[in-house]
Amino acid sequence: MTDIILSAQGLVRRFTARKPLFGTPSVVQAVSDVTLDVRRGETLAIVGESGCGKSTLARLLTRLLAPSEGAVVYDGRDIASLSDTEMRTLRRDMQFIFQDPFSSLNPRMTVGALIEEPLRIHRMGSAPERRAKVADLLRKVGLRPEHADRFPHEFSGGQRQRIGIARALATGPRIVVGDEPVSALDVSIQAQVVNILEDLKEELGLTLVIIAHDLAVIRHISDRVAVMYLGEIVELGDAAALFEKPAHPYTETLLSAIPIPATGARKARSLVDGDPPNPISPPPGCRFHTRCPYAQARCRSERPGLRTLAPDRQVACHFAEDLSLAGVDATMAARPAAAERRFAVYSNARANMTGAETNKTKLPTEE
Amino acid sequence: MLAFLGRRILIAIPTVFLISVFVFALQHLLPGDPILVMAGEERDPEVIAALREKYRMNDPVPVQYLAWAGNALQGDLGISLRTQQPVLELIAEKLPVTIQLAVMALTIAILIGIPAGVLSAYKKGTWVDWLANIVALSGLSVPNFWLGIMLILLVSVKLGWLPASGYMPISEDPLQSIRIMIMPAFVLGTALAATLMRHTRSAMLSVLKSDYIRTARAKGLREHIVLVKHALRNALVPVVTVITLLFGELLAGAVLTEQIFTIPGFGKLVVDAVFNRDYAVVQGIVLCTGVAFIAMNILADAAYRVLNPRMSDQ
Amino acid sequence: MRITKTVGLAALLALTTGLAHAQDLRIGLQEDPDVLDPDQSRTFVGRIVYASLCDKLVDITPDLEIIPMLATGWEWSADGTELTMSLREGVTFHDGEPFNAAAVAANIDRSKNLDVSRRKSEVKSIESWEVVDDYTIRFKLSSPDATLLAQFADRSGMMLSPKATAAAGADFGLNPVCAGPFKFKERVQQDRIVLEKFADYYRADEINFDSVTFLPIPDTTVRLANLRAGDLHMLERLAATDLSSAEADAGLQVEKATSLGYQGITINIANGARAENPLGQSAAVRKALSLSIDRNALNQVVFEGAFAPGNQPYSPTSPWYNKSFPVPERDIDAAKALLAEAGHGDGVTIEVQVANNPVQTQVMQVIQAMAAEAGITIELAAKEFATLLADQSAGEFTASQIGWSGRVDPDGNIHQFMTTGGGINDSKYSDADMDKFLNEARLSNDPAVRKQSYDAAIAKQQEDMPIIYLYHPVWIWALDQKVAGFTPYPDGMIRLHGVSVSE
Amino acid sequence: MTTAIPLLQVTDLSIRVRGTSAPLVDNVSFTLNAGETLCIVGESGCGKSLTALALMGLLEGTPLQVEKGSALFQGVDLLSAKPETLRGLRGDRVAMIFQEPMTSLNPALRIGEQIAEAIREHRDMPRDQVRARALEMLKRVRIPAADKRLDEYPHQLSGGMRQRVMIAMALANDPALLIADEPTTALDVTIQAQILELMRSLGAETGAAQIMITHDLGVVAEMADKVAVMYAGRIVEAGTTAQIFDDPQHPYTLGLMSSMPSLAGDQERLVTIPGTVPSPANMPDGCRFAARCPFATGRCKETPLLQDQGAGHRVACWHAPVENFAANSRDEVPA
Amino acid sequence: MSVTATSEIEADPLPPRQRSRAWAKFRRNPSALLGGVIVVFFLVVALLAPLLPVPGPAETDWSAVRKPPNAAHPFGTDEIGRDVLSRMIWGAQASLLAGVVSVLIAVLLGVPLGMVAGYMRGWTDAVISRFTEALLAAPFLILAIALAAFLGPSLTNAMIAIGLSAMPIFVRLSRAQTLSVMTEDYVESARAIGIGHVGLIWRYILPNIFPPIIVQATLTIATAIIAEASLSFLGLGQQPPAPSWGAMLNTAKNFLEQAPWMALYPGIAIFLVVLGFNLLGDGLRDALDPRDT
Repeated sequence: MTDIILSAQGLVRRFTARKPLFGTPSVVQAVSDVTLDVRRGETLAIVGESGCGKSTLARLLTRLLAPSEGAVVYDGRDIASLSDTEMRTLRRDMQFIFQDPFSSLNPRMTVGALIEEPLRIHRMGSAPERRAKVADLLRKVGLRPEHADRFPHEFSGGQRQRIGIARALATGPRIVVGDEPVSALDVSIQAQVVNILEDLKEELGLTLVIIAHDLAVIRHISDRVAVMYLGEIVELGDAAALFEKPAHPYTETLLSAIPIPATGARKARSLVDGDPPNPISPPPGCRFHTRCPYAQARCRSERPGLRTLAPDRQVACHFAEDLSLAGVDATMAARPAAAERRFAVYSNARANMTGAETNKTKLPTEE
Repeated sequence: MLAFLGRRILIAIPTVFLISVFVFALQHLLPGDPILVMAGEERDPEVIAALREKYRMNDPVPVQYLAWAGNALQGDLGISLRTQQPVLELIAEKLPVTIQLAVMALTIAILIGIPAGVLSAYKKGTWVDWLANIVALSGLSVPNFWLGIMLILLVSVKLGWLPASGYMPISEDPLQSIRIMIMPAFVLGTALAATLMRHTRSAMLSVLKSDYIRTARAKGLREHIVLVKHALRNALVPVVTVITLLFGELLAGAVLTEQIFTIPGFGKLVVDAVFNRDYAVVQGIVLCTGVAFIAMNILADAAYRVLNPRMSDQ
Repeated sequence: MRITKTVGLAALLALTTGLAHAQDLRIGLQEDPDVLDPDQSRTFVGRIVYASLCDKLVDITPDLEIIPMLATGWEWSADGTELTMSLREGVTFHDGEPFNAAAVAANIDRSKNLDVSRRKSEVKSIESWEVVDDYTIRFKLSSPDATLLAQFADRSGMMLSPKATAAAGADFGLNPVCAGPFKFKERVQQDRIVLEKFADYYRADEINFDSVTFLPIPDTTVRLANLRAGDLHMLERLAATDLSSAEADAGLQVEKATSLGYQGITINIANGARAENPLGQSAAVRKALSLSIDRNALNQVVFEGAFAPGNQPYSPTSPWYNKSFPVPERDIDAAKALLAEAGHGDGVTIEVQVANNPVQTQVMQVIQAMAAEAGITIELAAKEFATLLADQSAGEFTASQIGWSGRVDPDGNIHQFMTTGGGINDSKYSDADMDKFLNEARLSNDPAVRKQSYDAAIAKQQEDMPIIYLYHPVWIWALDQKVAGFTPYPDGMIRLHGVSVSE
Repeated sequence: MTTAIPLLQVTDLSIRVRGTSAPLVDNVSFTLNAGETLCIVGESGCGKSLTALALMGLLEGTPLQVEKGSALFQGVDLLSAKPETLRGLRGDRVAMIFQEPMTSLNPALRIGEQIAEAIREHRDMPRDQVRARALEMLKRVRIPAADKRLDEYPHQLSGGMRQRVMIAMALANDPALLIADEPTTALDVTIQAQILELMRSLGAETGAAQIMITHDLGVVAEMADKVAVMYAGRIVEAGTTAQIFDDPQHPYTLGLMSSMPSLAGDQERLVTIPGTVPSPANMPDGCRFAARCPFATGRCKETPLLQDQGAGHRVACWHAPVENFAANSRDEVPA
Repeated sequence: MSVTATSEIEADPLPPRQRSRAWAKFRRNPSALLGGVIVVFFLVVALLAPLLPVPGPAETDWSAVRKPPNAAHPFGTDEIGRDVLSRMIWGAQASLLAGVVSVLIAVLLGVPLGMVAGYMRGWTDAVISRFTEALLAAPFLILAIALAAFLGPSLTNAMIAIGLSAMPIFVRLSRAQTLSVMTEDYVESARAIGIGHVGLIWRYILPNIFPPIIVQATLTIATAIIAEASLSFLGLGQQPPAPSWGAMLNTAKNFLEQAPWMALYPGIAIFLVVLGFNLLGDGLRDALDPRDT
């Protein structure tokens, strides 16, 4: 469990936002000084609001972007130091799933060619073997081998995302980084994809790094959670513990803002006012202090580093020990017993349906 | 904005340099010897030698280029081989002519193209749209030199309504000047009108699809306000860019138009200069049009920024 | 203050130009003249402008007789090496400078010695000159030169103000100052050249216009349309194909004169490696080509019969025409026989370069079709004129369709083309007899003696045929019916003395 | 409640693409009383936005057309009224805000002008009063430094601020009905909470009835008095918020809720709905959910009507409540 | 291999096969079809020219010079007695060839340059972009005239001149398209699976920038045909006696009054074929436009 598969060390990534004719260009530090270990076999979620740098971090971890500073160590090697060829070879082990199922598949390639491509690039297997593997992958993600000669536009969003997953898994990677893999999907489709991801992870012994902003999804699939704010990790810890008892005020803010789909649940409220500050000129001291309800003088001047609060819990707040922050109350979402029974009926029926599915052809869609 | 202009101008410098090298090289690669033509029918060897000396034709081409470029930087573009007039003077003389033609053509194009484009977009899929499109495509498809000679044949020769050719400075007799220029301007303007109409139409179509148009309608605004204040205003941003960029097309079109209507402008000057191998004139003109083209490009970008509040404070 | 002044000035200007406009003669030219310096210019249209701008020492009659102009009389020494001219008194240049022997001397000096003078070859024979008195000048020649007087009837004889040439040097053309009926007012390149009446002109009474405007309009159709629309009073070089319609137009009159020049095919006989082909090597093949051409049909098809078919450097109506060699009828059989005789019985293929203007290419296309029937395949290489000329002078051609604008003196149409080392002998044709005939013709001022020499030369030319002559253009002027007093000249010039427009 | 004349009564609204067979919105009916908030919930493509646009008369100029139905609002049928009448109502009595705050404001016009023109169009007011009203509205939606913002362009504002501007614009003429189409979907969760809070309080302040369109059941639970669940163009279940959340009847509603992971994190696997939403071109006959429904039988080839299951809780399913059906049908289905 | 993962979700039914949407859209567009028909008609005429029952294009008849349309010569005869119809038919070859070949030149040179510029960025891009800008700054026709004069008047050289002058459009377009494709997620996803440069360019960028280039090429053929006609009109294109429409107009303008048919028919032919290509290009643009489906 403490086996580290991938490790980020002091990662910094800067972007030039605007380059005037004279003078210094303004720079956005999208990721600033992130240090993070990914453990073999776990699902690590990185969560935060838009613009917090989580997608940049995901790309840094897989060297789709080169870091401005810091290192990403995979299997003891800094991947930034690898040559292009070595890096390409490494991509067999390290794969990426994209957010938008509509734009992340080359519209001019058939589904079969798309899924086969990683195998072909890495010269894995003969052509017939690869075709068999494609068929197998398609079945694994709930599609049919006959789908291989179709083009992506013939599929729905959820199906496309499954194609993206099949493609990412083709080379048998050890670690998969997903950038918002389910956020573009409707709830019912999202659930299907989440299940596939979890099943495949288990079956193939994958390590998953999932970027997301939907806290419920994160709670559901992740073992550990890293919370990001303005390019920094502000809290990192075991998912259940972190949701139950956040240690950083920003985590609390996030959790409190989620509307709960149940009657009588607490009204969603935002503990903070206004928008996050401009990342070009982040505030001094603690970056959250401008919006933090608990901010004190020290927060405005002194920047809190990420420190270990408890085993498996790191936090970047001066007052983490002093604050008693509210987490998610599990009872809030409780349903009446009658409703629970009905859900159980649905669940059962659904399970039966699946069991019968292999023999059952499509139901009333004759036309 | 200043920084933006500064950067654009800095970037333009190598382009201008490239243009001048390009033109110079091309000129000197052209077959045919202007000196032979200039020497007259007798082609006296002594005269030929003297002319070569005078126009520095015996120097290596790079030396000629440096000499030319050095003078050009000081505002001296040399003299015409054919008439010995200073090139700069020639250009100054021809420029107002072509500008008048261009402005009139552009005016015609704008007056036809933009309303037609708006109407066609608004009535998308109806016969109005269809008709406007067919007319616009016809405008694009008719070779303007052919249109020119057909118009001369019809309007000037058969009907005698308008002069077939010539030029009258607008300062001398404005009415006659416009009378003379209206037919060439129309010929030149048709293709531009078509281009403008198509751009306006597609800009309007994409603007009309945008969310803020729906917002405007949701506010209960009257349709003409939605169309003009909300849609056209935004659609004009790319259209204005297109207008400035049409400048190049305008110049190219002026070449043939001026040829047909014998208008003593830029285009005619350059064609005659190419045929006569009047190096200095060709160089001077292409350099000037090149610079003007780049200036128009910069202007287009600037206009885009001015018209588009999103860009203006960047 | 300044503004009102400027406005006033502008109004005045507008007023005066408005007045001038009323008696302005507008002439349509086929092209824009080059530099307006008689010592430097080379275009035909330039000479048309000079006819109103610069008077010459002598002029010609429509019958090509040389008559006094600025020179009132002349006399040859017995050996033909001295020419003494007496000059008109009381003539002034446009800048007020007097015209006299010293001015003539300065002009001849400029024609001979200005480094970029195009007139050098024309006055080459003048070795020195002597100002005898204010109104007499004597030229000493290196050898007798029968052509000299005719040169004085053209640009070499045009008198420029010595003060202006001294001041402007080679830039004289930007503001020419002469002694003609009109003085230079302004020029807008490719648009117009405006001359205004010179009040002190010595024949001012013959001039009926306050100004004359030359408008270059290259397109013949447009030129004619402008004339019809009343925007022009006259135009030069009406297209032959427009002749019938212009003649039929009651509002127009048409004048014609057969030109001094010709169009032909110059053949590379010995100008470098490209001469190595049947056409260059065999006079029989050249004759076959000439015989395959139906010159009358060519004239009919391309020029509606308006031009003059020809086979010599002089038109059949010229006194210098050798009547022993009439324009040949087309004879395909004879042409084929000649080809067979030359060992090309199964035909030859030749390349002919032609200037890429519509009329010349049309001429060559007709010839191409005609020659094909005699077994001569012509491949056309259309080139821009500048390229054509460069290639021709460099010997980069097999045959070249090119013409000559013609000279008053017969020498000018043949000597430089046919003599060994002749200035524009691009055929590099060389024949001792030909050289002898043509050089001898220069020595005598007796037309009968010269005629003998030219007859002999033409007989030789018909034998060797380095140039195949095709036709002689006819100058066609179209004028508004209101224009009176215009006389056509074979040199194609427009002389405005005595011309008037009735309102 | 039942005695009062409803503010809006929609009956049998059907919308289809001109010239095609299956309606994209099929026989949608609901009522809305003054001051109430109705949430229409469903996944993408279920017709919820179309319903809203149809009520606003904003389908004109699109290939879509209202096939039948009526929508009585304060005595006017929104679906058959003359365009000019509708235009007078829009932005005045009925206002709408949209999903994309980034693109729903005209980029070339200042914020103040965009609010002001909505006021000018419907109110005869002097210029300075209009401006004052615009400023007041900006303050009411709690935009900081409102007087400065008035002269700014939309691109100078953040997404959350723009959505506030949209709300200010919509409420400028005190509408009786506010339609909000996914107003917070494009926003971050903390901003979403702010906007929802704002809409709740403004709704209470102004008394405007609201129709909120959303796909997020959390938002529904937070905002709604009444809920309509739409699937493939039809309302499959409707009722009060409590009825929907505490007594969900339709298999689709059940599936939707099962698909949502819980913040409490107590589920092993998500129970999903199989398959995908049918495309408009291939709308199945009968119950449109049948192909994905674990309870589907042959009877589902007939279209189930929306039937009252008591207390106004309406469900369109032959087998509701499903526990009875499941118990009864166990024998029917051969193992 | 275990099937636990797949057991839970059933395989989706095959989605209904969607035939190429582009073709379907194209077929529904009457003006695009009209454009196609016009273009095909002229192509067929040009290709079948040797087989058609007309006199040779260079066959002269001295007795029928500039005769108006009649039974023997439906379009009349030209200035040296050749059949105008026949020359129109053979001229179609020259015009279409000029249009297609010059655009081919422009595409073959411009697209790789633009792709390299967009792909490599940095100074390569700067050099190519400056070069393109310089080319663009010299107006199309002036550049073409200069090039045609430089290369000597002939159809081949006119095609080269037009091709070179039209090249910058394709450099710009393919550069812009490459840049925009490069920002697409699928390119990043290709990098994520470890694709090399060649594979990325060949399988991802090229196929995806192709539709707009096809559209632009079709529209540029229209422009190129006019450009060829313009150059021929100035005497810099097709050389006699071979016919091209522009060259025919060049001659015809001298006979406007006596023989207007000489100008009329080639002018109409140019108009029609250019209109055809424009309609076709517009149709393709609409059909290939991914924005509205």
